[in-house]
Amino acid sequence: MARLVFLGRLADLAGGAERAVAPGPLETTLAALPVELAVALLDERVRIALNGELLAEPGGIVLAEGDELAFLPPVSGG
Amino acid sequence: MARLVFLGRLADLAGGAERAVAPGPLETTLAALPVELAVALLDERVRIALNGELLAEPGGIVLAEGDELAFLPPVSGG
Amino acid sequence: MTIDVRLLTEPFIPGTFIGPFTQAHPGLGGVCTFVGEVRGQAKDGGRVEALELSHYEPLTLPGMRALAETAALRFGLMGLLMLHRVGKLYPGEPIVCVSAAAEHRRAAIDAVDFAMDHLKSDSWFWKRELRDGAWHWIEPREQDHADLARWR
Amino acid sequence: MTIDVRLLTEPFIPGTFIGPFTQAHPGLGGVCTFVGEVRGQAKDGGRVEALELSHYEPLTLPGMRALAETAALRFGLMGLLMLHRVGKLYPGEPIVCVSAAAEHRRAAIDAVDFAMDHLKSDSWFWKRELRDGAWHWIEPREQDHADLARWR
Repeated sequence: MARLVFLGRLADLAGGAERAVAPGPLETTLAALPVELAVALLDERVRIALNGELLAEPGGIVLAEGDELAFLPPVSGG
Repeated sequence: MARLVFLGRLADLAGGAERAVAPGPLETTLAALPVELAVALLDERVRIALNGELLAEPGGIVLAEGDELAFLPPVSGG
Repeated sequence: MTIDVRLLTEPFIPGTFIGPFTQAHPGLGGVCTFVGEVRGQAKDGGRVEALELSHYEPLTLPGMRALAETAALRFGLMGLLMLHRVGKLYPGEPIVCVSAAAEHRRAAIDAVDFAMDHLKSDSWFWKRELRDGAWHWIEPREQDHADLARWR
Repeated sequence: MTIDVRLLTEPFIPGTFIGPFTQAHPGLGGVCTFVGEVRGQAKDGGRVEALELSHYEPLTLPGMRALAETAALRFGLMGLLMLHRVGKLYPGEPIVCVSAAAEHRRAAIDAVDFAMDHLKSDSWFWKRELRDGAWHWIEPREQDHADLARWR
Protein backbone atom coordinates (compact mmCIF):
# COMPACT_ATOMS: atom_id res chain seq x y z
CA MET A 1 0.00 0.00 0.00
CA ALA A 2 0.94 3.69 -0.34
CA ARG A 3 -0.13 6.60 1.88
CA LEU A 4 -1.72 9.96 1.25
CA VAL A 5 -1.03 12.58 3.96
CA PHE A 6 -3.32 15.58 4.38
CA LEU A 7 -2.15 18.74 6.11
CA GLY A 8 -4.11 21.64 7.57
CA ARG A 9 -7.72 21.96 6.53
CA LEU A 10 -7.29 19.14 3.99
CA ALA A 11 -7.21 16.72 6.93
CA ASP A 12 -10.67 17.93 7.94
CA LEU A 13 -11.98 17.43 4.41
CA ALA A 14 -10.38 13.98 4.20
CA GLY A 15 -11.76 12.96 7.57
CA GLY A 16 -8.26 12.19 8.85
CA ALA A 17 -4.57 13.02 8.51
CA GLU A 18 -3.75 9.96 6.41
CA ARG A 19 -5.31 7.48 4.07
CA ALA A 20 -3.88 4.18 2.81
CA VAL A 21 -4.32 3.73 -0.94
CA ALA A 22 -3.35 1.11 -3.50
CA PRO A 23 -0.17 1.76 -5.53
CA GLY A 24 -0.73 3.00 -9.06
CA PRO A 25 -1.24 6.24 -11.00
CA LEU A 26 -2.30 9.19 -8.86
CA GLU A 27 -5.12 9.98 -11.28
CA THR A 28 -6.69 6.61 -10.49
CA THR A 29 -6.30 7.19 -6.76
CA LEU A 30 -7.87 10.65 -6.90
CA ALA A 31 -10.77 9.41 -9.02
CA ALA A 32 -11.72 7.04 -6.20
CA LEU A 33 -11.84 9.87 -3.60
CA PRO A 34 -14.92 12.00 -2.77
CA VAL A 35 -15.16 14.67 -5.46
CA GLU A 36 -14.96 17.58 -3.01
CA LEU A 37 -11.71 16.21 -1.55
CA ALA A 38 -10.18 15.47 -4.95
CA VAL A 39 -10.96 19.01 -6.13
CA ALA A 40 -9.40 20.48 -2.99
CA LEU A 41 -6.24 18.38 -3.41
CA LEU A 42 -5.83 19.58 -6.99
CA ASP A 43 -6.12 23.29 -6.03
CA GLU A 44 -3.14 25.02 -7.62
CA ARG A 45 -2.10 26.49 -4.25
CA VAL A 46 -1.70 23.00 -2.76
CA ARG A 47 1.92 21.78 -2.90
CA ILE A 48 2.71 18.08 -3.17
CA ALA A 49 5.62 16.22 -1.58
CA LEU A 50 6.58 12.66 -2.49
CA ASN A 51 8.48 10.89 0.28
CA GLY A 52 9.40 14.22 1.86
CA GLU A 53 10.54 15.93 -1.34
CA LEU A 54 8.50 18.80 -2.77
CA LEU A 55 7.52 18.22 -6.38
CA ALA A 56 7.88 21.08 -8.83
CA GLU A 57 5.46 19.45 -11.26
CA PRO A 58 2.69 17.24 -9.84
CA GLY A 59 1.75 15.60 -13.13
CA GLY A 60 2.36 11.94 -13.94
CA ILE A 61 2.82 10.62 -10.41
CA VAL A 62 2.65 6.85 -10.04
CA LEU A 63 2.57 5.67 -6.43
CA ALA A 64 4.80 2.71 -5.58
CA GLU A 65 4.47 0.39 -2.60
CA GLY A 66 5.43 2.31 0.60
CA ASP A 67 5.32 5.76 -1.02
CA GLU A 68 4.09 8.72 1.05
CA LEU A 69 2.42 11.53 -0.86
CA ALA A 70 1.66 14.67 1.16
CA PHE A 71 -0.77 17.45 0.22
CA LEU A 72 0.27 20.80 1.70
CA PRO A 73 -2.20 23.70 1.56
CA PRO A 74 -0.97 27.30 2.05
CA VAL A 75 0.60 27.75 5.48
CA SER A 76 -1.19 29.84 8.06
CA GLY A 77 1.08 32.85 8.21
CA GLY A 78 1.76 35.38 10.92
CA MET B 1 31.40 78.58 45.78
CA ALA B 2 30.15 77.16 42.46
CA ARG B 3 31.24 73.95 40.75
CA LEU B 4 32.50 73.10 37.29
CA VAL B 5 31.92 69.46 36.25
CA PHE B 6 34.00 67.90 33.50
CA LEU B 7 32.80 64.83 31.61
CA GLY B 8 34.69 62.35 29.45
CA ARG B 9 38.14 63.38 28.29
CA LEU B 10 37.62 66.89 29.69
CA ALA B 11 38.04 65.36 33.17
CA ASP B 12 41.50 64.13 32.13
CA LEU B 13 42.44 67.60 30.85
CA ALA B 14 41.10 69.24 34.01
CA GLY B 15 42.93 66.79 36.25
CA GLY B 16 39.64 65.78 37.92
CA ALA B 17 35.90 65.46 37.45
CA GLU B 18 35.07 68.66 39.34
CA ARG B 19 36.56 71.98 40.33
CA ALA B 20 35.24 74.49 42.86
CA VAL B 21 35.29 78.04 41.54
CA ALA B 22 34.24 81.44 42.83
CA PRO B 23 30.83 82.73 41.74
CA GLY B 24 30.89 85.33 38.98
CA PRO B 25 30.91 85.66 35.19
CA LEU B 26 31.98 82.46 33.40
CA GLU B 27 34.46 84.44 31.30
CA THR B 28 36.34 85.38 34.44
CA THR B 29 36.35 81.77 35.65
CA LEU B 30 37.61 80.44 32.34
CA ALA B 31 40.34 83.08 32.14
CA ALA B 32 41.76 81.70 35.40
CA LEU B 33 41.99 78.11 34.03
CA PRO B 34 44.96 76.65 32.16
CA VAL B 35 44.70 77.84 28.57
CA GLU B 36 44.57 74.33 27.09
CA LEU B 37 41.62 73.43 29.32
CA ALA B 38 39.77 76.70 28.64
CA VAL B 39 40.12 76.19 24.88
CA ALA B 40 38.82 72.61 25.15
CA LEU B 41 35.82 73.75 27.22
CA LEU B 42 34.91 76.34 24.61
CA ASP B 43 35.04 73.84 21.72
CA GLU B 44 31.78 74.26 19.82
CA ARG B 45 31.01 70.54 20.14
CA VAL B 46 31.04 70.77 23.94
CA ARG B 47 27.54 71.20 25.37
CA ILE B 48 26.98 73.04 28.63
CA ALA B 49 24.41 72.29 31.33
CA LEU B 50 23.63 74.64 34.20
CA ASN B 51 22.19 72.86 37.23
CA GLY B 52 21.22 69.88 35.07
CA GLU B 53 19.59 71.88 32.27
CA LEU B 54 21.23 72.00 28.86
CA LEU B 55 21.85 75.53 27.65
CA ALA B 56 20.99 76.38 24.07
CA GLU B 57 23.24 79.43 24.14
CA PRO B 58 26.30 79.34 26.40
CA GLY B 59 27.01 83.07 26.29
CA GLY B 60 26.59 85.42 29.24
CA ILE B 61 26.64 82.86 32.05
CA VAL B 62 27.12 84.25 35.54
CA LEU B 63 27.70 81.57 38.18
CA ALA B 64 25.83 82.00 41.45
CA GLU B 65 26.67 80.44 44.81
CA GLY B 66 25.92 76.66 44.62
CA ASP B 67 25.58 76.54 40.83
CA GLU B 68 26.79 73.44 38.99
CA LEU B 69 28.03 74.00 35.45
CA ALA B 70 28.76 70.82 33.46
CA PHE B 71 30.85 70.58 30.30
CA LEU B 72 29.74 67.67 28.09
CA PRO B 73 31.96 66.64 25.17
CA PRO B 74 30.53 64.50 22.35
CA VAL B 75 29.33 61.11 23.64
CA SER B 76 31.25 58.00 22.73
CA GLY B 77 28.81 56.32 20.40
CA GLY B 78 28.27 52.70 19.47
CA MET C 1 29.11 29.37 13.94
CA THR C 2 26.48 27.29 15.71
CA ILE C 3 22.89 26.71 14.69
CA ASP C 4 20.37 25.16 17.06
CA VAL C 5 16.91 24.50 15.59
CA ARG C 6 14.20 22.60 17.42
CA LEU C 7 10.53 21.73 17.26
CA LEU C 8 9.18 21.49 20.79
CA THR C 9 6.10 19.51 21.73
CA GLU C 10 5.86 20.77 25.33
CA PRO C 11 5.65 24.24 26.93
CA PHE C 12 9.08 25.85 27.30
CA ILE C 13 10.71 28.72 29.16
CA PRO C 14 12.75 30.79 26.68
CA GLY C 15 15.30 31.84 29.29
CA THR C 16 16.39 28.25 29.83
CA PHE C 17 17.54 28.15 26.21
CA ILE C 18 18.75 31.74 25.77
CA GLY C 19 21.04 31.74 28.80
CA PRO C 20 23.13 28.75 27.67
CA PHE C 21 23.01 29.96 24.04
CA THR C 22 24.51 33.32 25.06
CA GLN C 23 27.11 31.64 27.28
CA ALA C 24 28.16 29.45 24.35
CA HIS C 25 29.33 32.47 22.33
CA PRO C 26 32.09 34.29 24.18
CA GLY C 27 33.26 37.37 22.32
CA LEU C 28 29.82 38.30 21.02
CA GLY C 29 28.86 41.95 20.86
CA GLY C 30 25.13 41.45 21.14
CA VAL C 31 22.28 39.00 21.29
CA CYS C 32 18.84 39.81 19.93
CA THR C 33 15.95 37.59 20.91
CA PHE C 34 12.34 37.52 19.89
CA VAL C 35 9.79 35.48 21.81
CA GLY C 36 6.26 35.19 20.46
CA GLU C 37 3.39 34.15 22.66
CA VAL C 38 -0.07 32.83 21.94
CA ARG C 39 -2.47 35.72 22.15
CA GLY C 40 -5.81 35.25 23.87
CA GLN C 41 -7.48 37.68 21.51
CA ALA C 42 -8.45 36.61 18.00
CA LYS C 43 -8.13 38.95 15.00
CA ASP C 44 -11.89 39.45 15.05
CA GLY C 45 -11.76 40.39 18.73
CA GLY C 46 -13.09 37.07 20.03
CA ARG C 47 -11.41 34.98 22.70
CA VAL C 48 -8.93 32.28 21.68
CA GLU C 49 -9.20 29.28 23.98
CA ALA C 50 -6.39 27.30 22.39
CA LEU C 51 -4.15 27.16 19.33
CA GLU C 52 -3.08 23.97 17.59
CA LEU C 53 -0.06 23.83 15.33
CA SER C 54 0.44 20.96 12.97
CA HIS C 55 3.53 20.41 10.86
CA TYR C 56 4.89 17.89 8.36
CA GLU C 57 7.90 16.23 9.86
CA PRO C 58 9.86 15.58 6.62
CA LEU C 59 9.65 19.24 5.58
CA THR C 60 9.15 21.45 8.61
CA LEU C 61 12.39 20.90 10.52
CA PRO C 62 14.63 20.74 7.41
CA GLY C 63 12.94 23.95 6.21
CA MET C 64 13.66 25.69 9.52
CA ARG C 65 17.29 24.51 9.39
CA ALA C 66 17.68 25.88 5.87
CA LEU C 67 16.19 29.20 6.97
CA ALA C 68 18.52 29.34 9.97
CA GLU C 69 21.56 28.70 7.78
CA THR C 70 20.46 31.34 5.29
CA ALA C 71 20.00 33.91 8.06
CA ALA C 72 23.30 33.03 9.73
CA LEU C 73 25.23 33.42 6.47
CA ARG C 74 23.37 36.52 5.29
CA PHE C 75 23.97 38.41 8.52
CA GLY C 76 27.32 36.89 9.48
CA LEU C 77 26.10 35.55 12.80
CA MET C 78 28.11 33.80 15.47
CA GLY C 79 25.11 31.68 16.40
CA LEU C 80 21.39 31.27 15.84
CA LEU C 81 18.82 29.61 18.07
CA MET C 82 15.39 28.84 16.59
CA LEU C 83 12.67 27.15 18.62
CA HIS C 84 9.08 26.55 17.53
CA ARG C 85 6.27 24.88 19.40
CA VAL C 86 3.94 22.38 17.78
CA GLY C 87 0.83 20.72 19.20
CA LYS C 88 -1.80 22.34 21.37
CA LEU C 89 -0.96 25.67 23.02
CA TYR C 90 -2.82 27.99 25.34
CA PRO C 91 -2.84 31.81 25.55
CA GLY C 92 0.30 33.17 27.19
CA GLU C 93 2.48 30.22 26.21
CA PRO C 94 5.61 30.91 24.13
CA ILE C 95 5.15 29.65 20.59
CA VAL C 96 8.39 30.77 18.95
CA CYS C 97 11.82 31.93 20.07
CA VAL C 98 14.59 33.17 17.78
CA SER C 99 17.87 34.37 19.20
CA ALA C 100 20.83 35.65 17.18
CA ALA C 101 24.34 36.27 18.48
CA ALA C 102 26.64 38.54 16.50
CA GLU C 103 29.63 40.80 16.85
CA HIS C 104 27.51 43.85 16.12
CA ARG C 105 23.96 44.70 17.09
CA ARG C 106 22.54 45.49 13.65
CA ALA C 107 23.36 41.99 12.38
CA ALA C 108 21.70 40.39 15.41
CA ILE C 109 18.55 42.52 15.20
CA ASP C 110 18.17 42.19 11.42
CA ALA C 111 18.71 38.43 11.55
CA VAL C 112 15.88 38.03 14.07
CA ASP C 113 13.60 40.25 11.98
CA PHE C 114 14.43 38.23 8.83
CA ALA C 115 14.03 34.87 10.54
CA MET C 116 10.70 35.81 12.10
CA ASP C 117 9.22 37.07 8.82
CA HIS C 118 10.15 33.83 7.10
CA LEU C 119 9.19 31.56 9.99
CA LYS C 120 5.77 33.18 10.17
CA SER C 121 4.94 33.23 6.48
CA ASP C 122 7.11 30.72 4.74
CA SER C 123 7.43 27.72 7.06
CA TRP C 124 5.46 24.50 7.05
CA PHE C 125 3.06 25.14 9.91
CA TRP C 126 -0.69 25.00 9.89
CA LYS C 127 -2.60 26.64 12.73
CA ARG C 128 -6.11 26.49 13.97
CA GLU C 129 -7.74 28.39 16.80
CA LEU C 130 -10.35 27.15 19.22
CA ARG C 131 -12.98 29.88 19.51
CA ASP C 132 -16.41 29.43 21.11
CA GLY C 133 -15.76 25.71 21.27
CA ALA C 134 -15.08 25.31 17.54
CA TRP C 135 -11.79 25.01 15.65
CA HIS C 136 -11.04 27.55 12.92
CA TRP C 137 -8.11 27.27 10.50
CA ILE C 138 -5.94 30.38 10.19
CA GLU C 139 -5.47 31.56 6.63
CA PRO C 140 -2.44 33.32 5.14
CA ARG C 141 -2.57 37.11 5.45
CA GLU C 142 -1.79 39.78 2.87
CA GLN C 143 0.67 41.25 5.36
CA ASP C 144 2.75 38.07 5.16
CA HIS C 145 3.64 38.72 1.53
CA ALA C 146 4.61 42.29 2.33
CA ASP C 147 6.78 41.03 5.19
CA LEU C 148 8.68 38.65 2.92
CA ALA C 149 9.02 41.20 0.14
CA ARG C 150 11.13 43.36 2.47
CA TRP C 151 14.01 40.91 2.12
CA ARG C 152 14.08 40.40 -1.65
CA MET D 1 1.89 50.86 29.32
CA THR D 2 4.86 50.43 31.65
CA ILE D 3 8.34 51.87 31.30
CA ASP D 4 11.23 50.66 33.43
CA VAL D 5 14.53 52.51 32.94
CA ARG D 6 17.57 51.94 35.14
CA LEU D 7 21.25 52.74 35.42
CA LEU D 8 23.02 49.80 37.04
CA THR D 9 26.32 50.08 38.86
CA GLU D 10 26.89 46.34 39.31
CA PRO D 11 27.02 43.35 36.91
CA PHE D 12 23.56 42.04 36.07
CA ILE D 13 21.94 38.96 34.53
CA PRO D 14 19.47 40.09 31.84
CA GLY D 15 17.17 37.11 32.36
CA THR D 16 16.42 38.19 35.92
CA PHE D 17 14.86 41.38 34.52
CA ILE D 18 13.36 40.03 31.28
CA GLY D 19 11.44 37.20 32.91
CA PRO D 20 9.45 39.41 35.30
CA PHE D 21 9.08 42.08 32.58
CA THR D 22 7.46 39.55 30.24
CA GLN D 23 5.26 38.16 33.01
CA ALA D 24 4.03 41.67 33.77
CA HIS D 25 2.42 42.01 30.32
CA PRO D 26 -0.22 39.33 29.86
CA GLY D 27 -1.81 39.47 26.42
CA LEU D 28 1.38 40.47 24.64
CA GLY D 29 2.05 39.01 21.21
CA GLY D 30 5.81 39.25 21.34
CA VAL D 31 8.83 40.44 23.25
CA CYS D 32 12.01 41.53 21.54
CA THR D 33 15.15 41.87 23.61
CA PHE D 34 18.63 43.07 22.81
CA VAL D 35 21.51 42.48 25.16
CA GLY D 36 24.87 44.05 24.39
CA GLU D 37 28.05 42.77 25.97
CA VAL D 38 31.50 44.27 26.41
CA ARG D 39 33.71 42.91 23.66
CA GLY D 40 37.24 41.82 24.44
CA GLN D 41 38.43 42.94 21.06
CA ALA D 42 39.08 46.61 20.32
CA LYS D 43 38.26 48.19 16.95
CA ASP D 44 41.98 48.20 16.09
CA GLY D 45 42.17 44.47 16.90
CA GLY D 46 43.89 44.91 20.28
CA ARG D 47 42.65 43.38 23.50
CA VAL D 48 40.30 45.36 25.75
CA GLU D 49 41.05 44.70 29.40
CA ALA D 50 38.21 46.81 30.78
CA LEU D 51 35.66 49.43 29.81
CA GLU D 52 34.65 52.37 31.97
CA LEU D 53 31.39 54.21 31.45
CA SER D 54 30.83 57.58 32.99
CA HIS D 55 27.58 59.49 32.90
CA TYR D 56 26.14 62.75 34.16
CA GLU D 57 23.44 61.98 36.67
CA PRO D 58 21.18 65.01 36.02
CA LEU D 59 20.99 64.30 32.28
CA THR D 60 21.66 60.62 31.63
CA LEU D 61 18.72 58.96 33.33
CA PRO D 62 16.15 61.63 32.34
CA GLY D 63 17.45 61.34 28.76
CA MET D 64 16.97 57.57 28.80
CA ARG D 65 13.46 57.98 30.20
CA ALA D 66 12.55 60.45 27.46
CA LEU D 67 13.93 58.05 24.84
CA ALA D 68 11.95 55.16 26.32
CA GLU D 69 8.75 57.19 26.26
CA THR D 70 9.34 58.27 22.69
CA ALA D 71 9.92 54.67 21.59
CA ALA D 72 6.91 53.35 23.51
CA LEU D 73 4.61 55.94 21.93
CA ARG D 74 6.08 55.70 18.44
CA PHE D 75 5.72 51.92 18.27
CA GLY D 76 2.62 51.52 20.43
CA LEU D 77 4.32 49.28 22.98
CA MET D 78 2.75 47.56 25.95
CA GLY D 79 5.98 47.93 27.88
CA LEU D 80 9.63 48.87 27.58
CA LEU D 81 12.55 47.83 29.76
CA MET D 82 15.83 49.73 29.38
CA LEU D 83 18.89 48.90 31.46
CA HIS D 84 22.36 50.39 31.10
CA ARG D 85 25.49 49.69 33.08
CA VAL D 86 27.81 52.43 34.29
CA GLY D 87 31.16 52.11 36.03
CA LYS D 88 33.92 49.65 35.27
CA LEU D 89 33.03 46.62 33.14
CA TYR D 90 34.97 43.62 31.89
CA PRO D 91 34.72 41.71 28.60
CA GLY D 92 31.70 39.41 28.49
CA GLU D 93 29.64 41.48 30.92
CA PRO D 94 26.26 42.79 29.75
CA ILE D 95 26.39 46.54 29.24
CA VAL D 96 22.91 47.25 27.89
CA CYS D 97 19.55 45.49 27.76
CA VAL D 98 16.45 46.76 25.96
CA SER D 99 13.28 44.71 25.91
CA ALA D 100 10.02 45.73 24.22
CA ALA D 101 6.66 44.04 24.66
CA ALA D 102 3.98 44.59 22.03
CA GLU D 103 0.90 43.05 20.53
CA HIS D 104 2.71 42.43 17.25
CA ARG D 105 6.26 41.44 16.53
CA ARG D 106 7.21 44.22 14.11
CA ALA D 107 6.53 46.89 16.74
CA ALA D 108 8.62 45.06 19.33
CA ILE D 109 11.57 44.50 16.98
CA ASP D 110 11.53 48.03 15.54
CA ALA D 111 11.29 49.60 18.98
CA VAL D 112 14.41 47.75 20.14
CA ASP D 113 16.26 48.74 16.97
CA PHE D 114 15.22 52.40 17.45
CA ALA D 115 16.06 52.46 21.15
CA MET D 116 19.48 50.86 20.63
CA ASP D 117 20.47 53.31 17.87
CA HIS D 118 19.58 56.23 20.10
CA LEU D 119 21.03 54.78 23.27
CA LYS D 120 24.34 54.12 21.54
CA SER D 121 24.73 57.41 19.74
CA ASP D 122 22.58 59.95 21.44
CA SER D 123 22.75 59.23 25.17
CA TRP D 124 24.93 60.87 27.78
CA PHE D 125 27.59 58.21 28.22
CA TRP D 126 31.32 58.55 27.91
CA LYS D 127 33.40 55.42 27.49
CA ARG D 128 37.04 54.63 27.78
CA GLU D 129 38.85 51.36 27.17
CA LEU D 130 41.80 49.96 29.04
CA ARG D 131 44.24 48.64 26.45
CA ASP D 132 47.85 47.67 27.15
CA GLY D 133 47.50 49.16 30.60
CA ALA D 134 46.42 52.62 29.36
CA TRP D 135 42.96 54.20 29.18
CA HIS D 136 41.73 55.44 25.79
CA TRP D 137 38.56 57.49 25.30
CA ILE D 138 36.17 56.20 22.66
CA GLU D 139 35.21 58.80 20.06
CA PRO D 140 31.89 59.11 18.21
CA ARG D 141 31.78 57.12 14.97
CA GLU D 142 30.54 58.16 11.53
CA GLN D 143 28.25 55.10 11.61
CA ASP D 144 26.40 56.59 14.59
CA HIS D 145 25.04 59.44 12.50
CA ALA D 146 23.92 57.03 9.80
CA ASP D 147 22.19 54.91 12.45
CA LEU D 148 20.22 57.87 13.76
CA ALA D 149 19.37 59.16 10.29
CA ARG D 150 17.39 55.93 9.67
CA TRP D 151 14.69 57.17 12.04
CA ARG D 152 14.22 60.71 10.76
